[in-house]
Amino acid sequence: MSKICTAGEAMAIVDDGDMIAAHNWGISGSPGYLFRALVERGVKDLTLCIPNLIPLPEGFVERGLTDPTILIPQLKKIISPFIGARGILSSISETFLSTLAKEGRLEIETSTHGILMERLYAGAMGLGGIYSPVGVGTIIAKSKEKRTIDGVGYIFEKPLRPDVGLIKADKADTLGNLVYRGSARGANPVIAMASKYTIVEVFDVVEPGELEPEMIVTPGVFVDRVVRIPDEDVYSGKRRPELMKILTEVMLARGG
Amino acid sequence: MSKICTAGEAMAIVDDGDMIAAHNWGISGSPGYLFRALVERGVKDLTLCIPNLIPLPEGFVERGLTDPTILIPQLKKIISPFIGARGILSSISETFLSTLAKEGRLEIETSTHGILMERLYAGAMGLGGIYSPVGVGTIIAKSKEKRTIDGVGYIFEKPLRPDVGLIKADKADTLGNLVYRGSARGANPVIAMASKYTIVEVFDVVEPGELEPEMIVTPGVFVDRVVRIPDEDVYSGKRRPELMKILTEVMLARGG
Amino acid sequence: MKDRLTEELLAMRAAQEIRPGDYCNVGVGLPQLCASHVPTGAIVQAENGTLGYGPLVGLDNVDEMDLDFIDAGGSFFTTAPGMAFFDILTSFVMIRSGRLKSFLGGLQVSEKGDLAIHSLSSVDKFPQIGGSMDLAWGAKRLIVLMTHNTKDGVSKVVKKLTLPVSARACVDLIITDLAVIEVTSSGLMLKEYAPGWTPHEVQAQTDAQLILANNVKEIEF
Amino acid sequence: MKDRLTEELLAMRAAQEIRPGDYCNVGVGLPQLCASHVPTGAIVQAENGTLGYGPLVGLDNVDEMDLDFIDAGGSFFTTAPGMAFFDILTSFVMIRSGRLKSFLGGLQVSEKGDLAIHSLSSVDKFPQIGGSMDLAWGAKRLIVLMTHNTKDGVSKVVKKLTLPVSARACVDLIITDLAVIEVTSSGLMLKEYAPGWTPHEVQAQTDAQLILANNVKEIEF
Repeated sequence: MSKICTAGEAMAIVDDGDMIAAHNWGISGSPGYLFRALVERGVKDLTLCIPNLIPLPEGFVERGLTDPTILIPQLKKIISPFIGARGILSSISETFLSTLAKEGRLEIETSTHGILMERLYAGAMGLGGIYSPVGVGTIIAKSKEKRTIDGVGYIFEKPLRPDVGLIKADKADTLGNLVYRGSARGANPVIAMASKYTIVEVFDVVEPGELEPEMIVTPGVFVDRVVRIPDEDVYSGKRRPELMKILTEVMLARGG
Repeated sequence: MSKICTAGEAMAIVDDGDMIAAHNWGISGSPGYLFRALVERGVKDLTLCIPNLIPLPEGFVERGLTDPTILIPQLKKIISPFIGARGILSSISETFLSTLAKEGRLEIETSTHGILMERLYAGAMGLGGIYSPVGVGTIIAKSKEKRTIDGVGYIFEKPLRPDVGLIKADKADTLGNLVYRGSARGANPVIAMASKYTIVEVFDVVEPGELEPEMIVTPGVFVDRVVRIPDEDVYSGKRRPELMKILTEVMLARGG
Repeated sequence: MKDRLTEELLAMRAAQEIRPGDYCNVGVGLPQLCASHVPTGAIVQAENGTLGYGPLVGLDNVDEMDLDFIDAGGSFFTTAPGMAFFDILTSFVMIRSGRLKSFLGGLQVSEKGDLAIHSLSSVDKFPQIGGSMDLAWGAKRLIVLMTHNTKDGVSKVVKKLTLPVSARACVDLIITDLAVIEVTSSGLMLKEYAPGWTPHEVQAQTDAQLILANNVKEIEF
Repeated sequence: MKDRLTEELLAMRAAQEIRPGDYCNVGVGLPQLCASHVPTGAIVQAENGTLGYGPLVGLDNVDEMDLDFIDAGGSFFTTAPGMAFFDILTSFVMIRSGRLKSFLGGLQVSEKGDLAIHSLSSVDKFPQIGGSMDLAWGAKRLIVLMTHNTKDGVSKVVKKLTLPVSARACVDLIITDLAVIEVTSSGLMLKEYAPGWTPHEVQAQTDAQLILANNVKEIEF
């Protein structure tokens, strides 16, 4: 009955063909530890909903950090507003993506950050669809229903209801209540609400009552499994100063 | 440029015919101080969106407290899931409402709590409409477009974009960032997001930096005017213990 | 006339449907009585924005009353470790996303699990729907608590609703002061009956046709 | 050839559009340079979830870098009194609800204020739209910053877009390294031109027809 488990145990819920949602906007707030566990789970034909699919710059992967591009071999489809990054998409991932996309084995659905968020929200709320104002007449609208309401053009967007949400928070209590830190909050709260099953990786697990009730951003009802990142892992809370040092070095090396 | 002002000054924005949104679910979190100011403003033909329109039980009004029924003479329409209360709708308000409704001078639009919330959210997000699953085949669906999507029935709900949102928070900083307390949070955050102009009443105003950035529920961008309830007013922070005493007396008198 | 379950006993039986780890919402009225019988490890939601609050304030602890700690029915609650506050939009995401067991009152339930919870007259006068239609639609499992018959003896468990529908095909389990009835794809299945009654006697009080469960038995507490 | 505005000067001119009390979003690229010229009392939003953050971390204060404090472009920011954190859903409510002045880059702007911000080729390969279409649609006022011409000298201020549209009739003001142009219902109005240039010379670099503002003048800093 406890929600606390290992990443491996939590991943047992993921099946071939599932729709997965995860956050990515830089390292912070992106569930890198769970991405590794999902690779180990070895399932295939996944659909990934993710605000960005941005590979880590040089200097990070060598140090054991991962980015969501490690999931690519397991994907059949990506729904994302942003894939790659200005100049830092590693040649390996780029070749991989292009090849898959060209061969029609990997479907890529373009979106915008706002549309992805509203589709996840619509899924959480049980809506059948929404008329969204963004992207009318653009590539986003391609083969979508159009409608004019009160003189304004809209396109029909369908809800997203991922089978499994992989999220990251700063701390959880044993009931699954979550708090985040800074811009690491990201899309994690809406992914937790929209997903049928939510797995969170956290730096720390505390007892109920240790998180101020006003500060809880994701109430435990949206969280099914809580995975504490082991202290020895590069993603752990203990090793954050080290991670910070790597970042500083990379930044200084790049000259800002 | 400061957002801090008196209730009277803030109310100058309200015009005849405006759509107003406010929270009501008991005394706590409902902007009673601003309701009085809106009465003084004297505008008419307002539409009021409110989760509940519940009059205060006997013993409160006599002590200077108000409830949203004082707005009734200024309304042409109410959009609400719940009007009245089990046995405590004062005979005055009840007569008033019935008369107005019967004479066709006051239109009442039935909704549900979930639908009201999602319509406000849709307004905030700029959507043209949503397909909502609740109320299919019921009084809620009357004269609304129906649609079956992937085998499930939905009704078309239109967004609500109130001209003015009247909300209540525990504390504001001078930038309009807000924190709430307990169940007083209510519909206040979504009303702030959905309204074109948001006025908040608060117990206290503090300097920027005094509210922990992680705890801010409504960021200041959604708040146009901040009204600190004067210490002498029955709604003030200073007089809360007194209010609590009244409540306790009423509760004990009712026998629980 | 034989005894029917008291409201308290009905609520006790209903609370047996709550398991540790469950998140549930107990509607205003009869269902609210379940709140005092929730097992340890289950968590109650108030749709006005709290999860996991403590016991309600009674006349013996009025000093613990806090103006800002009220449940959906307007009762004051005490705090509990691990409780969380949120706004009503988030609350209805919770309700709609199928993560809550819901306990609602009812005026009628049909063979297909259609629920009537609002009488036409009250709806016509002023809307008093609140969040019940959302709770009925979104529930992971919907349990309806009601008396088996109206004061005039008319069955509330019916072939077809005669009152306006609040939500179609939504009820999973009906618990009345006479019976526990499951809504199945083949119809209403009588699983338990009030102590001292027989399935036959329960059927006699019921408009809808009841199928007897294999292991039909007396309600236990 | 006459001098055009440097990127820094272009950003400085654009920042004049920000008034104390404004909430604004500065897009990745050229608009980001405005951030260092925001007047006191104006507040910058990062669409990944922060409002009112402090100056960016530079090479001289790397020790202030915090892994969890990054803006939309991935730069680290310092804290500031009154800043607020929120999730990306709330961030896009903010963006869509018309409360922000947006500064975006652009590839082309048309006479009607249509904006092209993504080239067809990059969109075809991998989507890199991000939040720009939301920012363009939802802006209280949309200011586009771009060079007046491509590297090959082709005008980016055009009669009709030749690149795929990102959002229609959304641009309010165009600020280029040659001119400040307002999108009005009667067409594009030249309000200011780069020091040393004449309106006639700006028109010669422009595909779209420019209307001269009554008080057309040199850009001042």
